[in-house]
Amino acid sequence: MLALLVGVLSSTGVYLLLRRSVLKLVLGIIFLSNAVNLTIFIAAGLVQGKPVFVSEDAANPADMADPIPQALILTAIVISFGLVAFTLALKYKYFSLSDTDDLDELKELEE
Amino acid sequence: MIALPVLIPLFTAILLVFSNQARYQKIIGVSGAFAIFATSLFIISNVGGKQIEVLQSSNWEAPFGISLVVDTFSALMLVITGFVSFALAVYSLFYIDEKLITHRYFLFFHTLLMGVNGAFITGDVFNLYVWFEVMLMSSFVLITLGSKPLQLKGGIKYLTMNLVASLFFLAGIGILYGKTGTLNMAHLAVILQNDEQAILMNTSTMLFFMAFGIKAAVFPFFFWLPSSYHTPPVAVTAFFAALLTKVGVYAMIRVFTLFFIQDPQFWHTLLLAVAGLTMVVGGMAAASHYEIRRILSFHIISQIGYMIFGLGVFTPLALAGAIYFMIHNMLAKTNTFLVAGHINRLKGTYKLKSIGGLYKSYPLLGILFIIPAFALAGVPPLPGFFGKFFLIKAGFEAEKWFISGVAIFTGVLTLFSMIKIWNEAFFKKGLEEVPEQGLRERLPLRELLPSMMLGAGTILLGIGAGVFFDYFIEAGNQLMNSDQYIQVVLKNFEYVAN
Amino acid sequence: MKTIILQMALPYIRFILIFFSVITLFRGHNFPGGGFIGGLMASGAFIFQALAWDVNSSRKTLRTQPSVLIGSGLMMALLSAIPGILTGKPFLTGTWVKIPLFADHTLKLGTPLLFDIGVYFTVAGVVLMFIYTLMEEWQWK
Amino acid sequence: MTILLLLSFLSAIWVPYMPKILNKYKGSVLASLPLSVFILTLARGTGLTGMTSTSTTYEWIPQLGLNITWTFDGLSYLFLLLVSGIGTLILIYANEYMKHYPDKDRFYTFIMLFMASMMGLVLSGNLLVLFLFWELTSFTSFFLISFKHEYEKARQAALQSLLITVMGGLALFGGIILIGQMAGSFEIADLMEKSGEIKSHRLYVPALILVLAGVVTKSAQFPFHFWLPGAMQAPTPVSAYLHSATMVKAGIFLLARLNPVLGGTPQWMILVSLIGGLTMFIGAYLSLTQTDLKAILAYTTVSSLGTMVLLFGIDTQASIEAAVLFIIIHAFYKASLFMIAGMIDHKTGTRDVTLLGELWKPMPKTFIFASLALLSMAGLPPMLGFIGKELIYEAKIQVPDIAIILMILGVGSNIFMVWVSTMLGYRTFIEKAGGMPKPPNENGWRMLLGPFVLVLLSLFFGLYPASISGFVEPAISTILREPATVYLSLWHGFNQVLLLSILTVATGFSLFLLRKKIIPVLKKINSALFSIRFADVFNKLIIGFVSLSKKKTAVIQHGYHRFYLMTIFVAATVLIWFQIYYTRGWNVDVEYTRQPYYVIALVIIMMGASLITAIAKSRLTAIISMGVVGLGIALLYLIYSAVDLAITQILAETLTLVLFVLVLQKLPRFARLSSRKSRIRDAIIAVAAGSFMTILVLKSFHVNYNHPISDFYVRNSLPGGFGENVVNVILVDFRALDTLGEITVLSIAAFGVYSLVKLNKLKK
Repeated sequence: MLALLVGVLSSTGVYLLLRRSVLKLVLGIIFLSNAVNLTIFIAAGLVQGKPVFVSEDAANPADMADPIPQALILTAIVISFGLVAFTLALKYKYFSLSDTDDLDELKELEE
Repeated sequence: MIALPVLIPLFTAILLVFSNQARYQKIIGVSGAFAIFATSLFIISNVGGKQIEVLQSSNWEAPFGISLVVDTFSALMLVITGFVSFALAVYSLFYIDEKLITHRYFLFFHTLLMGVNGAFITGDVFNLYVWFEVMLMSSFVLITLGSKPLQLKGGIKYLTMNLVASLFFLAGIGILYGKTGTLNMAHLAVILQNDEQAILMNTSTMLFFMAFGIKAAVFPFFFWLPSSYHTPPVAVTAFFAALLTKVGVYAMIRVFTLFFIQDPQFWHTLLLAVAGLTMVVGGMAAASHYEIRRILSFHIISQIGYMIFGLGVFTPLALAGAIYFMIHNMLAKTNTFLVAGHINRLKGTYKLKSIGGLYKSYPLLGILFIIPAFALAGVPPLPGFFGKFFLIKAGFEAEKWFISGVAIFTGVLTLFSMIKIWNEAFFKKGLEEVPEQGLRERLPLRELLPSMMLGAGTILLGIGAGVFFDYFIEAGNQLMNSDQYIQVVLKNFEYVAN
Repeated sequence: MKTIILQMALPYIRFILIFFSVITLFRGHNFPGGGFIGGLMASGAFIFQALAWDVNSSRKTLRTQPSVLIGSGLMMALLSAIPGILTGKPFLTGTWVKIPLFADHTLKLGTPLLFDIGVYFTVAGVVLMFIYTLMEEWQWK
Repeated sequence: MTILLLLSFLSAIWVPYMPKILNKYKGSVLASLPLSVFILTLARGTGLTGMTSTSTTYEWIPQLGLNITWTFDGLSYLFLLLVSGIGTLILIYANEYMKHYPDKDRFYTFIMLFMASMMGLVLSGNLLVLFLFWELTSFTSFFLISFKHEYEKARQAALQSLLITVMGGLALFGGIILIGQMAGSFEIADLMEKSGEIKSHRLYVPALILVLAGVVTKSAQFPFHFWLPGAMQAPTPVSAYLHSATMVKAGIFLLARLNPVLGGTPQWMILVSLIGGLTMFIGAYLSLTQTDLKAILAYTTVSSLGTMVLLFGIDTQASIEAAVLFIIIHAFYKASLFMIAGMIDHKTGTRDVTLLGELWKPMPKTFIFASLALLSMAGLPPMLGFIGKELIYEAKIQVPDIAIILMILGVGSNIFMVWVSTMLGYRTFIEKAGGMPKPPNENGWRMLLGPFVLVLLSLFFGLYPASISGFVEPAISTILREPATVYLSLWHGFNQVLLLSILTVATGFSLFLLRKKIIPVLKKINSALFSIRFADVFNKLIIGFVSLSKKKTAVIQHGYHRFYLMTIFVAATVLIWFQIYYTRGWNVDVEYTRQPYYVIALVIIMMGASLITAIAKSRLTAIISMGVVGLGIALLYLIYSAVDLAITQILAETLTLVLFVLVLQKLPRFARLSSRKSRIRDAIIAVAAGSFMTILVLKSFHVNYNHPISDFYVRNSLPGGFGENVVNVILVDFRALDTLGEITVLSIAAFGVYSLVKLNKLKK
């Protein structure tokens, strides 16, 4: 079920990336990165309702969710936040200089 | 000690945050670059071609903490990166607008360097991802710094495709972790070597391959490179040309020698096929263009093919050749871009059709161009020749006739495109036009200094191939026998199978 | 966005957000929270102000440049790497000092905490820089 | 030897920095260098018998068998003498000839470089080093040919010759590596030992072909002969030196060097003699219709080179004797003829034979030297050329199987040679002039010295042939690998060979007399048969190749950003599916675990939201539904025990939304930009890509829940890291380095946005 969700999310992401609008491009990136984060999360195994907090007396790893993927995803989320922010600014700048949202406009420069 | 190549650029970058005067930016930027170079020399003298040095960051033993590992391969890459980036830092003093420098050009320069060095020394897959991101983020900024429309256009293409690569990489890491439960490269190697089901890893291998393939700009994935490299200031392009794709190649060599070693027949065939296509397609494209930076950009792609070729042949000599080729390429390719920058400064354009007569007026520039150009074309005794020699010898020994033949043939393409620049820009009679305003009449010697440094490095690498060869073959051997790497990294960890 | 209510409530919201962000920061080692979350919350305080009034007033309250925040945050993170080196261990090695407070409670101060504070400042600075830059751009036109 | 070589290289660099006083005499000063090499070589060669060889080895990359080995034996002795001797004369000649050229420093630099490379080439005892110098000669000659680089023609000719020789060079390179692989060494001495092994190796034929490709291109053999006439764009001293006496002989030298290693097999014989024979005939034939002095000489050079190759191909003792002798003969007369052509050009301002004439009056000395050299070229007594030609005929007669064909080709091309020599002499010196740009006068001694010495030597050796055997014998025995003695004389007695000679001369001469009738016919034939000139074909090939590449590049690098992305995704999808297919990895057994109903509901909502985003027409809808997805993911994290993650996700999501809103105000609405067709196509690609992600995730359910690392983290978090929140401890302690990198990324992004947005302020 969740696997399917990943599939749908990444399909959406890819589809959006292939559109001509730059804004959709940004949305596509967000979707794809969400999908990938979820992939990591699922691939490492799901454990319900057992957050990883240890106290001094009990530390039985078998009872807990795996903390590493969480840390990884946290890092990944933050990084992709930075990237998205930058992309947005780039997009904004691109628009304000060229007055277009159309990615096909990027072409003319390559001969 | 071996963490310094990462910490110094970070420290430099922090210092750059606090000052916003161009003068301080310049001083700090260049001296930081020099410090990195010096450190890398120190490191290689320690590693010395035999040892592998490891540092467990945060003092958590591998595979728990993040291990930083320097073997000969990494050390070599560090040194050359240090050298090239020092030269580039000096070059940037003259070739980057004051305005961009106040906008912290050097900050991004150093964070890029931090990412690259980090990627070279890390022994942890996720950490590698983080360094990739550091590198990418800096390169995104650098490519768009200056906000010219052209740059932004190139920047969007560059950014999207590299982001996709990162996401592939991240997904690959996730799945890899899900299966093995570790992120440490050495530990991964142990687990995957002992796992008879390791063939199932192939999917994440493929994800890694695609991710690094995009970064290294190999055949079906190279589009971003030629469509963006000609847009930023030439110092930035040179920097990218020297480092970015090579990091991709580095990562590919690292993972394919260390832990993705299952099903070699499939992978090596794939790598060789990709290598061949990359060489030829890049070479042909380079032959057909008339804009210097575009010729050079396509040419990078072609050369990447050689490195992948070395990896695909997969013998110590082939790997040594690939590494040697990488290093030579970093020196020479960067230098050709620098010369392109000089030309632009003199003529105000990169279009070959409107340049000419440079040889007559600037013979020294001609020499500076001809050294890296001939090195790339494989003229003995410059290093391109030896690189090809190692690779093709290895290819023949492994009886990969066809692909070796392709590699030989591509040499003609390379030569053709280089001579084209030479003939058009230097030999052709200059156009009798009144030079536009703002163009320089002459080049002061100090601006040529970085090119001279790189040129000298190129010659040294060629003439001294015998002296350095031990390092390269040692690097190749270390890569082929991952046991040493594993033992050093995991020395305090019981890595019994399962 | 410039509603009176928001403007009136602002000082309190700001105070609460910053207060909680600091709490989150220090609690982070044992409970959900930490530098990231704290930093994001702290920046939230100033974002609200920028929305309620304008960027300039928010900048005034901040008293310093976001870039300085980023720089010092990074510097702290980097500094936390040094004690490890000084004690002959690899960099970033956690070094802790225990300060007995009262009864059997002790305050444990360590380089990871410093590191986390660095993260806090950096994140706050970064977010503010994003927002300020874009908002100023928007106000200019 | 090494010192002298180094000195030559250094002198090349020294050229521009010579003291001003020497400016006028640079050539002569530099000539002292090859002269001393010449004398030294002579001195060293006195005791040389055929079988002695001395070598010195310096290690370079010993690990791969690359050593700098200098071998001094009969063959290198002979070639060294030629290179340095003629080099001396050429430099003196150039001193005068180049006087008025503006960039003569560059000329001297490159010619010294070339000379040094050539010496290195003939001295190399290691195939790789030999190759190194081989390539250097190609490149230095590129610069020499393109000396008048502002002329399109010179650049083109230079590029052409470079491309051809380098292509051959690369083939040779492959061949050398193959040979090295067969024998396990690149030392020529070792190779000779293992000659039998190499010849019976299965890679022998490919290696042979590759090496021959090198020889054929370098020595301008058919069908790659055309670069040589093109190379006449170079200043005359260059033509005289490179394209007659030295560089083109490098191929011949290599044949001689490798004869003991590769020669003696049927393949060698057939290939080499066939190429040589054809070239010999075609070169001679084509020289007939040329009118440019240098072009005539160039084609005869092609022919002579063909003869040498042929002789090495025949590979008998007699043929090798003939070949070695002919190398000397040819070097003598061709160098002097080129120098003479240069003088004529210099003095009259043209090289066109139809314009030249009656030069014997103003230039008597030149005339004498020229006619003697031409005699040698025609193979007439009393010159050395005669002896050479006799020997060649003799060698050909001895060939068992293909003697008749060879005789026809050989006699034919010699007839042409006689014909062209007479014609050349007649039209230049005796016939009535057609109108020369400048009135001619006699040349100075520096220019005359070269032809004088060479012709004199040729005459001397022709009259006293015994005196030359001291030079050729060592070379011949080195090639044959057994002591050889050569008996030479002008008069062989009345035999078959002499008969042939007489026949040749008679026919050649009568053809000359009939030339007025024959030449136009030939020209017609040529224009019918050879209307496609090889050089043009080659140029067209290059142009065609470039435009092909251009088209191909335009297809691949078309500039449409989204098609790049599409290619990447399609390639990725194909690769992944192929790979799953390849490893039969699709049978994933999914353990169907029942998810709680609220999870299912959440997932369905998120799917719906993401679809809405994909097809949304308004920006706000798209962004809001994206927000829904983001929050949904945060909830999922929360459900599956990731509290910190959930909070971070929510905050990051919120901030992203804020940023979106900020940016959005400045942006236009979505326009419907793409057609229905392209949307469907994209949707298919997207679904394909999404499906492989699903498969990946499904496959990853194969987890072994054995996570030693995270267990360690959980256990050590409190005792070692003093924290109860393991995720946080990981972030700031276990894997703090990651976090360090991450905040760096953030900071860069912040500064990046700042610079990006602020910089245009300055612009606008």
